[in-house]
Amino acid sequence: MKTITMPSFGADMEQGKLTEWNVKPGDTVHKGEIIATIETMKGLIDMEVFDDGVIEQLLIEPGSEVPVGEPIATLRRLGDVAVEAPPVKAPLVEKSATPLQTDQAAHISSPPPETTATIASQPDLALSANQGHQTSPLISPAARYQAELQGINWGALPAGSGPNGAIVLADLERYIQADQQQLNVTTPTAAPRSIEQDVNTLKMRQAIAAVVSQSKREIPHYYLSHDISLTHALQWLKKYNEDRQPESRILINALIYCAIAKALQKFPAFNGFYQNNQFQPAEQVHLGNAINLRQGGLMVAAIHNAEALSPVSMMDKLKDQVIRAREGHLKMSEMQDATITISNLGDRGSDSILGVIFPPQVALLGIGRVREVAWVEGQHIKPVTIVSISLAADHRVTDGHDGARLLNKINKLLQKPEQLV
Amino acid sequence: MTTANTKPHINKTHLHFLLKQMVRIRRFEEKCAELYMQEKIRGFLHLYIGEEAVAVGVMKVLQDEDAVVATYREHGHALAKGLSMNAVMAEMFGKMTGSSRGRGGSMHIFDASKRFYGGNAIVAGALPMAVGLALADKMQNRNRVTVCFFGEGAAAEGEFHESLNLAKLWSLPVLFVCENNMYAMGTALSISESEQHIFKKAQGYGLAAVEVDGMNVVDVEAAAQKCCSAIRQGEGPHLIECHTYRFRGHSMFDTQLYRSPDEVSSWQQKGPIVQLKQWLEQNGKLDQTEWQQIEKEVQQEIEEAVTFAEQSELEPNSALCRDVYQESA
Amino acid sequence: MHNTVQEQLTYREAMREAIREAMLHDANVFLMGEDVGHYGGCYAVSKGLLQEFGESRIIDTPLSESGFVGAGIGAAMGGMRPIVEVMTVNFSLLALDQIVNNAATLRHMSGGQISVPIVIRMATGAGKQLAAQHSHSLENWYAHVPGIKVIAPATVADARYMLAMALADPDPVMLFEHVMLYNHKAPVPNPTDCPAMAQAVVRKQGPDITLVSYGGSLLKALEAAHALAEQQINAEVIDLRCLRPLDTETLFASVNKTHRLLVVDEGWRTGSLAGEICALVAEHCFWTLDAPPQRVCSQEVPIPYPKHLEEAATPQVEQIVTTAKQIMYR
Amino acid sequence: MKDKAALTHFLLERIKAIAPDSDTDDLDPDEDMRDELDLDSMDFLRLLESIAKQLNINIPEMDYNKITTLNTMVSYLSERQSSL
Repeated sequence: MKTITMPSFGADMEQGKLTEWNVKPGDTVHKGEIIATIETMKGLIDMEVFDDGVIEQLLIEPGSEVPVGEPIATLRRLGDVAVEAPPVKAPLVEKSATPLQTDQAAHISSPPPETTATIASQPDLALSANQGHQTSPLISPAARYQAELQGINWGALPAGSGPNGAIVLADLERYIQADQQQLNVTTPTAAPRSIEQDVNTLKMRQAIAAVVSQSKREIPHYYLSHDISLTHALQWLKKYNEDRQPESRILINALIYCAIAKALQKFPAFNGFYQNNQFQPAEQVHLGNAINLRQGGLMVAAIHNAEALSPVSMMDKLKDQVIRAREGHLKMSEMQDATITISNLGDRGSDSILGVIFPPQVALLGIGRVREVAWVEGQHIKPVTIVSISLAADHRVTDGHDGARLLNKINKLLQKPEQLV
Repeated sequence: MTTANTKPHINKTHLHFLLKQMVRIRRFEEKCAELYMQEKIRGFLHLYIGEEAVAVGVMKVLQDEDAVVATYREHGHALAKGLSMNAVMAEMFGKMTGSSRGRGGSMHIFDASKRFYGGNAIVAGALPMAVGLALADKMQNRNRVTVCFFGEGAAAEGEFHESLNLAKLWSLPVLFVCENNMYAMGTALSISESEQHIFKKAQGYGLAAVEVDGMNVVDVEAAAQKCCSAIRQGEGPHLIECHTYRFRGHSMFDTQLYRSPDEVSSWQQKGPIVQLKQWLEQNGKLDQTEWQQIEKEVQQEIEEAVTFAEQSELEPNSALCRDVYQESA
Repeated sequence: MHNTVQEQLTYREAMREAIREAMLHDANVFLMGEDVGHYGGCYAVSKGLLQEFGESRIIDTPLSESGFVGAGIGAAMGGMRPIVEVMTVNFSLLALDQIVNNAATLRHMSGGQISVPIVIRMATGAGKQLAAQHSHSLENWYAHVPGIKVIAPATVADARYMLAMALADPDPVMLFEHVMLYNHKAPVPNPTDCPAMAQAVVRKQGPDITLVSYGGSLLKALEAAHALAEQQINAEVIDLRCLRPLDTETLFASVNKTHRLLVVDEGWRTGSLAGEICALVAEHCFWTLDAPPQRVCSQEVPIPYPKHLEEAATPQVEQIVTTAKQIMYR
Repeated sequence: MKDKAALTHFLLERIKAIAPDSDTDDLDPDEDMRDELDLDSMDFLRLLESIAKQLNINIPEMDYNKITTLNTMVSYLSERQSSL
């Protein structure tokens, strides 16, 4: 028997809300199958199962929000002996819980009643949500409840207008409104945004804020940048794409990613995790692809074993991942275990990017805009399409010299695209 | 006052009835004491042993529709008023079949159908209630008597005085029966009252009040007959002070430091049962067979009551809060 | 003239009308108490009733609170529907034994056999400079006791129609009349102006803060709500009406809406009904509270005689407004 | 689908599907479409995939510079369709 627990999709995730079960007790499942959808600060994530087996019990109901590590289901793996089921945890809805008034529920994003009841009847759960903050701000129960309900990290909110700076409902509403206005200014959109969208954006901003703050606090970054001519790569690409339907074409990104993955294989000091004052290199290269979400924010999804991928498979992965990320259907394994992150501003961004490392990783590679420059080659100046690839790396693990060698290696690989295949 | 109703009709059957009633109460309570030791009965258990003549004598002259309001020493009154021994015993056991559904225990035996209104454990607290019951009868033109039993200790409470005054003021059909057993728990009447004749206090409020030998069931019955008759004639409240004695402690946990064993044994010698039994034997109205028959029948009734109580169900916890208010439909 | 001026009724007259109506409606109803007959009632509620119904049904009692309250209990057990008037709540303490040990317990103690359908009326509260033995608000003591019901009509309509509900109730009902309400006037009410006995009523709706009150404090709470409205605080005012059983449904619904609670109660703060309401709200509405529940109660002092001190000792409008603003963080 | 209006409608629909929150209502048909709508190369490729599948028109990379605005893309597609 195996207990399936609320997964952690990141070090900064403390709880998750089960929005949907895709299985029921008695269902046979296979490794990798999606068994549930989990809502996190970062959005909806599909949860996969890691063993073949039969679902014995579902321990929580959709709508329940539970801390990471809390059992949510049990699985009888192949070979496990069926045991008598322990008593099912009583439904999380308690009679004593006072349902919110409907008029109140209406202006939030219609939470399922179970959620309301669960939080109301499990103060410990709500408490645990912000344990990480050593100096939690004062917050009224109502504001806190609303914050929890909307997934807002109230621990990170500024002082409110209540006594001793306590955050009260009015502060929370102002905060959400302000955030909404800001979003409306920066992303001109036709349709009025739903509160739910705002809340998701808010959640994501908070997650990003937490991660980058921690990174900049703890990691001594150093930065290098290298302009790389794409002449050869583009020539190869042009030829490759020439006779192909759009669905089979490859974008330059796929080549660059392949080059990076292969280069990292040679420089493992940039690929791995720094934890407990120690660097542990990873055996495979799981490229974390920072995907810009159209509605704002970004997600990092890993491309597993990237060093082994051809440009074609790399392209397939990238395409699939972007589409799923924008629909909120990434798998949790993709979210969890990137060994290095690539931040790609795309072909329409700035010339280069000096990024922030995503802990516990030790490096981040930034890909700038693919652009035309005046390029000196020998005694000549000629127009050349280049890309600036930059490196932000953890000085505790590597030095600038190592970084320069990594970038050089990427450059060399991109000059011989045919070898990437 | 008509003479026809003032004297009890003394014959063998009548006296055997009185004797048996007193034996029922005595043996029942002896069994209760035993069951108390075995922890089958808990709470306070106040035994009436020694005072049976009062309840039995008074109750003999009552009719079914007359009301009785008693104290926490009320097992005898309940049995004499006609409550079944089964219901009273089951109440002691706290069972659902008890006269108060087990909610009252020894001190709160009720039976509205028998017009037996407790089982009241606040000294003198039930006197105003008895006045009210009589007031209702008067207002509704019902010719009924409400009998209110209380100990001499109640005479020190304000409610005693308020009640006697109201009853007389409004000329209500109440018979107050003071069971003067000389001790309010352990406090002797002599050290608690300036006027130790309770009936005189009643006379002060204008009530017709008498004192009788409370150990003599025939005397008690005669006095009660006379008073009730007058009350039914519309002559207002009466009071009888019965001089009696409890042979056992106030409750089960009483070391009786306040009285001497000699005093107890001297009263025991003139106990109500022994007194009547001796008189009957001496006058050839009770033989050994008849006595044994009484004892046997009583024993059987008690055994049945214990079995009934033992076998009855306890109220489930889920029903805890019933009967706080009338259940809404 | 009848066309232009709507007919008015005082609280006192409404209560008298209620008693009259009950007596006319049911021959088993009678009124007894100190000075209810020849004197016409200490607060003149029963004035004229002796002449109308006679001494057999309007009964002057001696000063024997325990005796006549107990007699009322006995009469109720005997099939009557007594209305027992105790002059003030302070005097009712002399009948506490009858009310708490008998009226409240008899049904349960007898396993459900005995009903005590009595109504015990009494004046309560401060405001008439009657000092420390005639001014207290001890309703909460009775509301503590299972087996009795406690009501506090605060409006003319409730004074007019709640008595009939109390008399129809099979259980003992304590009815509290705040002394400052007797002269309060309102248009002659209809029975429809008076909802069920145990139902709390929202006297004024508002989204910002819930003011809970009853009896003599209701008018103060309403006045405070109007003052608050001028400062853009729109308070909801709940009249509890029935202190036992409490209509928690109405209470919680309001607090869940406004997220803020202020209880106005003329009882002393320590161990008050206001404290009970705050506790209930803390237990059941914790996650909707945006501010700590607060109370405006009487100061911890026997009510003093001088007017200024009496006012200082009891809840006043200004204090309610100030406290409400604090709760609003304003 | 030879009607230019229908083509325009089709394209905007597809763009909406690929980039749901892009503000196609305010799109200037003569401005660079990818700039206006913030379409990256992946989005653009997906648009071309749709066109290939639904209109059966394969736009080669060498023609990318002919389809930078909505109007030019519509014209381009219209021509290609008529030449089919």
